[in-house]
Amino acid sequence: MPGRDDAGQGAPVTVTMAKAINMGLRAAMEADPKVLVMGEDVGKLGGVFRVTDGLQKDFGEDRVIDTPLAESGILGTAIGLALRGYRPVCEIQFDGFVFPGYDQIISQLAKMHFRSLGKLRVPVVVRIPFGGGIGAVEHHSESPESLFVHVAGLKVLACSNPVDAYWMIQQAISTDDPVIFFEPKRRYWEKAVLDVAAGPLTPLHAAQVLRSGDDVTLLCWGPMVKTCLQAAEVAAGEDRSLEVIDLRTLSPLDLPVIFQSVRRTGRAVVVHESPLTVGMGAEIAARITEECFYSLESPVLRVTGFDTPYPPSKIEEDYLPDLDRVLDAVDRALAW
Amino acid sequence: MPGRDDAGQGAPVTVTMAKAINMGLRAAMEADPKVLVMGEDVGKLGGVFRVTDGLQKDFGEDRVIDTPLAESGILGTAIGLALRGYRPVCEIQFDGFVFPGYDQIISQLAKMHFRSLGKLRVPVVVRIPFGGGIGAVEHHSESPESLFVHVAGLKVLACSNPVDAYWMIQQAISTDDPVIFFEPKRRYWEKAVLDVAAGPLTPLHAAQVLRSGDDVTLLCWGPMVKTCLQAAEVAAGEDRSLEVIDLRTLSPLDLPVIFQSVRRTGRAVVVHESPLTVGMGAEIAARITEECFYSLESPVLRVTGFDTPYPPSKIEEDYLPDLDRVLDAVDRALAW
Amino acid sequence: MSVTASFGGREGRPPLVQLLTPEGERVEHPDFAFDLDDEAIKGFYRDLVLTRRVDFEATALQRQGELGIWASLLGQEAAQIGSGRALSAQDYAFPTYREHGVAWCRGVDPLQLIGLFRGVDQGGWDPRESNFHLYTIVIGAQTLHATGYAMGIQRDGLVGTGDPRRDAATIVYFGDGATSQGDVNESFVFASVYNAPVVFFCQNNQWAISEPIERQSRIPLYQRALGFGFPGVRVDGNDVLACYAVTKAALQRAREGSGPMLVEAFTYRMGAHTTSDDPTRYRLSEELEHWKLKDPIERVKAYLSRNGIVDAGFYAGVEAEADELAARLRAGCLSMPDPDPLSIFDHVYVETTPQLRQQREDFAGYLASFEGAH
Amino acid sequence: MSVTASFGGREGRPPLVQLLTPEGERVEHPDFAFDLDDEAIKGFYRDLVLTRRVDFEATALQRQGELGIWASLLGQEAAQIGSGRALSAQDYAFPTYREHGVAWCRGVDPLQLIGLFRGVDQGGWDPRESNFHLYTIVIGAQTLHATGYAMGIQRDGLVGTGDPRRDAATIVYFGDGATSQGDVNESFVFASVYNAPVVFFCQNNQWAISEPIERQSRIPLYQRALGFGFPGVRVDGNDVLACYAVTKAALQRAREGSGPMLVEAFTYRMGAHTTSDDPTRYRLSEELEHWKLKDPIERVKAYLSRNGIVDAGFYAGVEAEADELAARLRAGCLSMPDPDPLSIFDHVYVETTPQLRQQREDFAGYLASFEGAH
Ligand SMILES: Cc1ncc(C[n+]2csc(CCOP(=O)(O)OP(=O)(O)O)c2C)c(N)n1
Ligand SMILES: Cc1ncc(C[n+]2csc(CCOP(=O)(O)OP(=O)(O)O)c2C)c(N)n1
Ligand SMILES: [Mg+2]
Ligand SMILES: [Mg+2]
Repeated sequence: MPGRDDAGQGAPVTVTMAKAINMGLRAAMEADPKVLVMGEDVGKLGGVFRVTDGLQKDFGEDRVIDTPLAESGILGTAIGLALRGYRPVCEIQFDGFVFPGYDQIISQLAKMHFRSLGKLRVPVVVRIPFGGGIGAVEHHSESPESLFVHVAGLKVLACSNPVDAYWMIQQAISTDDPVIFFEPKRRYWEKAVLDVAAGPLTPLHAAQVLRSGDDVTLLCWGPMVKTCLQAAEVAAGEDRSLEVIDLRTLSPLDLPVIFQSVRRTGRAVVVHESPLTVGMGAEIAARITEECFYSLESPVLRVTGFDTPYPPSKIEEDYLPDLDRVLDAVDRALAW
Repeated sequence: MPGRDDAGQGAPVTVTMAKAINMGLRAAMEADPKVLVMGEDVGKLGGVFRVTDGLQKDFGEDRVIDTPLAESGILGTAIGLALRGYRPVCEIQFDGFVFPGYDQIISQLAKMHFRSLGKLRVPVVVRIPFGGGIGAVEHHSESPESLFVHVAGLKVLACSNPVDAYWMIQQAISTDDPVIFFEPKRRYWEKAVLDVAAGPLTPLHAAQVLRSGDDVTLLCWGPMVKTCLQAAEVAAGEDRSLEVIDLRTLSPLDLPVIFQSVRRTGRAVVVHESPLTVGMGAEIAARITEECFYSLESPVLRVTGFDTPYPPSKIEEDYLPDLDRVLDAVDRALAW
Repeated sequence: MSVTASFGGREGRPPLVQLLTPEGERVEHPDFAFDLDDEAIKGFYRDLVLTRRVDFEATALQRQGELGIWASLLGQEAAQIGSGRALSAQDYAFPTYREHGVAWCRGVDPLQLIGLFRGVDQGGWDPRESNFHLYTIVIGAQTLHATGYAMGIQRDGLVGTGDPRRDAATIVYFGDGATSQGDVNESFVFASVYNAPVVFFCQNNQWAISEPIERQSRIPLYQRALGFGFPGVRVDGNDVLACYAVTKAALQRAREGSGPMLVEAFTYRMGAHTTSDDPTRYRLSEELEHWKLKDPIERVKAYLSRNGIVDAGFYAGVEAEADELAARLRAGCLSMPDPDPLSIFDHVYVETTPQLRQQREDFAGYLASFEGAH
Repeated sequence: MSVTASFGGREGRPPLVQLLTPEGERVEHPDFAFDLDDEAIKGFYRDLVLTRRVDFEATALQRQGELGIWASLLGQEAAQIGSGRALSAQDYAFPTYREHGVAWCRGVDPLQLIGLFRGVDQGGWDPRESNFHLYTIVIGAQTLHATGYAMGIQRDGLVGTGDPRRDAATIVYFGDGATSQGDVNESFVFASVYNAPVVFFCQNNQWAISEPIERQSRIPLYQRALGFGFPGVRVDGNDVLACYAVTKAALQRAREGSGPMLVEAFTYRMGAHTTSDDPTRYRLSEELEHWKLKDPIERVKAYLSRNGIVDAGFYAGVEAEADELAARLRAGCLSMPDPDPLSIFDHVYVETTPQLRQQREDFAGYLASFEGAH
């Protein structure tokens, strides 16, 4: 299972998230010859983020496929390959470029199993580097997760750290349902110690309490996890005890973990990069309110991107939720 | 302004919603030579729902354009036409077929004005017959409104009756922002008396209280308005006073009207056909909870389609929210 | 056989591969030969007649309110039976919503098709058994699935092995209107670049609902393939022998590793687009009269009769079989149970989610609450 | 001029329109002639050099951390200047993200391009003034905009009037990779079906990031047009004279009402895809060495020098102008103010919404709260 170059046989290694996903892909490809990697520039280049680095060299062009520049084509042929028994892992180069292939995801990938009364399976994983914070130009910093979570038939994940990423990508690939796999691109270069021998600590569709606290629950995923952990750290200095939950799985949501926390804290703040309106925060807030109505001391607050396109990179930092905006919401929740 | 064939000069006429939209399109085309209608089968056939009936005969093939069978092409060329000063009204044949053109809507239509720092305008209207209830096969019964409301730069409307439809389509066409215009297809044949001389009673981005009540606020749009009005009628017989608000505008939402009502009733039920998770109901619930926290006697409840694809038509009635499910939610809200 | 891009001659009238004239005369073509005997043609005749009868019966059922809608294949039987019969067992076919004739060839019970249009399911047959995919309604989407599936066949090492029982290909059906979709053109790119064993079978029935072919292309559609670097050929879509021969050649070529080919079956939609459609709004009845003279079944009948291959008893036998089939379909349709409402929640996922399980339970409870009320 | 589908001869080596050899020799072509004088060529030289200098300076600024990214046009100057100079004032151009040379021809201040890549805006120029659309980053999307715009020109009655100051066309730029996108192929369908006055200008620089042209097509790209029923031609994309002549002919044809045409400018991306890219990972340096011999600027210089059209002073003058331009760009870039954070909320809509106004106010208040804290 473990990636062979760097991880050796089980020795813990310090890796970036990009490398961890690379190792996860490698492990999945070694474990199952039906696993394919496909997308634009995933071959020799190893992807623009180098997540597929070296895979074509080792697994060949038949398993690591540089595709024509056409997202609908990538996803549509991946569905065909899946129908033939393969397990394609498609890379979408940047979040903003998934939309030319949206139809194949929404109307085909998500519905094929249902349409066939369960006879057909299309275990396709769609990897999408997402979110802002890398100073990129337009379309390179989108957070479209709610556009997928709304769609029945898809499972949606977002990793936030190298260790999770390594395991989650493998778990996603072995899932028989289609999975949209969001990778927070500005965290690609964050490092952690990965012990592949330790095995996955967390089941796939489980949220994880990364920091316990009593006053307010912070709910986050992907790039915002680090932000929230930092906020909790700062808050601790001001004698505020924040619980930080990394949702990890956006569809399905791990609601019991969320409810349990909020019932205790009585206050929740959801933090995400994508625009406020009909974002994931809305769903989470609505669910919490329905389920924990009498436990709530304040409405669930949302710290999100604005209801605007991602702005040019020079003012992107103003768009992206940061530590201060999270703390501001925490203050508001506590003062309600 | 009024459609000439049937409406004469201002005499009130009984029309179906399909006819009312047809008249609205005609009026807009007469008022402004830059208005174009384009889509699949909109010419001689008059569209599969006959909404564009007779327009090509009267305005010619240059203004009522039968397009090649390609939704991205329709929307992309509409953007180009808008850049050249035209006001294209695109018909998407069925809700499920908008997705091949989703990218042009999300990444181009919605963002062109922003991207150009306000210099470019793309006043394109995208008409989408939406929702179930006509016994159709797959992809002909989708309710994708939240996939558009989430996207900054678009305005999103849903009409529910012939009179509104007549005015709203004209207001949408004269709007300089891109508009996604949802038409509830199972209400196309419902009739009402339209008095074109009366003028639009309601501004475009305003919700409308269709029935006043004190106990629970029902929030709905498009096809669900009739359902909710019926529910309110039945409830009245059981001494329950329901307020029914037709939202009409989904982006932006007319929040003051919603808040005002819920502050009074203390209870709200949002009703929509599309799946629950990250649907419009989530957003409306989250907003109400944030704004009316201390007025709420119960959490905002949601009566929606399930988190599944639209099922085959023989069991579609089970999927669609109906009067009983609305009343069931009202009971739950009151019993909270 | 030599199938080359030269079929795509661009000057003058587009060449049309024909092996059986509307009058029922066998003709030769330099590149494509019909390699079966008269027994096979009798079989085709039976296929054509039974398929048409399925179509008639389904249309009648729709008129009587038993189906939500029906998409008739009237006029396109030869294109579908000819191509469908050219498939090997191991080939995989991807249809649109109109391929009832191909379904027939693949052994799918027509009752399954009726079930779909009745609204009891979205495709009840097992594509893995019949190697016939579910109907795809979003125009063009299936062309990419077929291409991907063909790429899978390549990866399975089942192209060019020389073993005719192993080498496989896919065939994908689509209409003239579909050629305008991005997906179809992307599938041409992928198939060409990877040299995938896929046959693109376009039934140009000259209409996309109300839009004539001129709204999709200003040149014959088979020439589209030239722009992507693989051959295209136009075949008389009302000639079951030619459709068989050309498709077989194209499949053979694909299985051998020579890559994709576009077959344009030039035919005519003799009926409405679907039972919801009203073609009198947009086309002249003369056009239909003209095409009636080219009826795909009549010409086979003429061939069989003229050459004394069959007697009246044969026709009567097929007719009786058709009557029996129609009766079975009608009875089957009328006795088809509605699905269980709770099946809405089945198969959304291979592994369902807690939320969905909850929704199912809640809805079950809700439904049960009414039973008490009875 | 006769531009026919015959340019798309499918046998043998694809024909390449060339009017100036890499050695700087003028050559003739039966179908395309360069109709300007040496003064114009001097102007082209200046354009080429200044454009390259813009590119160098921007690349340097990026290396120094002043730009987020830069997409270099190195090697593609002739394709862009040749085609850009062929445009009439009333024509409208739709670029990708790499058309700095076309922008130059359209009078867009290069500082505006630098602003975009610096991240201060997403396109600061006014397309209505320059008839040069904003850069489009989603591959291929703009081909449909150009086609729609051309359909608008048709509706304005500005095709085939015979008045060269009124007749108009659009030109749309895209890369070899883009030809695989559904949108590009759909634009071919629309343009062909409506006979829209649009020139499809494909700069085949032989790479789409790391993918060689073989991953997009197995035949020369100009032949794609044949599949859609309009002519395609391959021009030497490093020959500014040929690019000018062919584009001008194509535009003229479009303006006259003869419909779309595909121009494939066969060129080479001499630099990295963008400053974020590392081409050593996927291509051999020999390839680059080979293409250096075909440099688009060197051959114009050779022509001018060899024929004694200019003296050293001319080159020095252009060089000085380039230095000045570079200095201005650098200074302009460094002094470019960051946008106001609150501008995030501007121009989301023509008519903003109450919610957005509220978000803006809230954020303004939030920002102000920090000012107090200083
Ligand atoms: C993406 C998409 N857009 C629109 C439709 C609606 N629609 C169904 S069939 C059809 C016409 C198809 O014409 P063609 O491809 O020629 O096939 P035919 O029906 O003639 O067999 C249209 C527009 C659809 N199913 N999918
Ligand atoms: C729809 C879409 N997918 C992916 C990308 C990422 N991307 C940017 S440029 C590029 C390669 C483009 O190649 P080509 O069309 O040949 O143009 P070139 O950059 O060579 O000028 C890719 C894949 C994108 N911008 N848009
Ligand atoms: Mg057709
Ligand atoms: Mg390129």
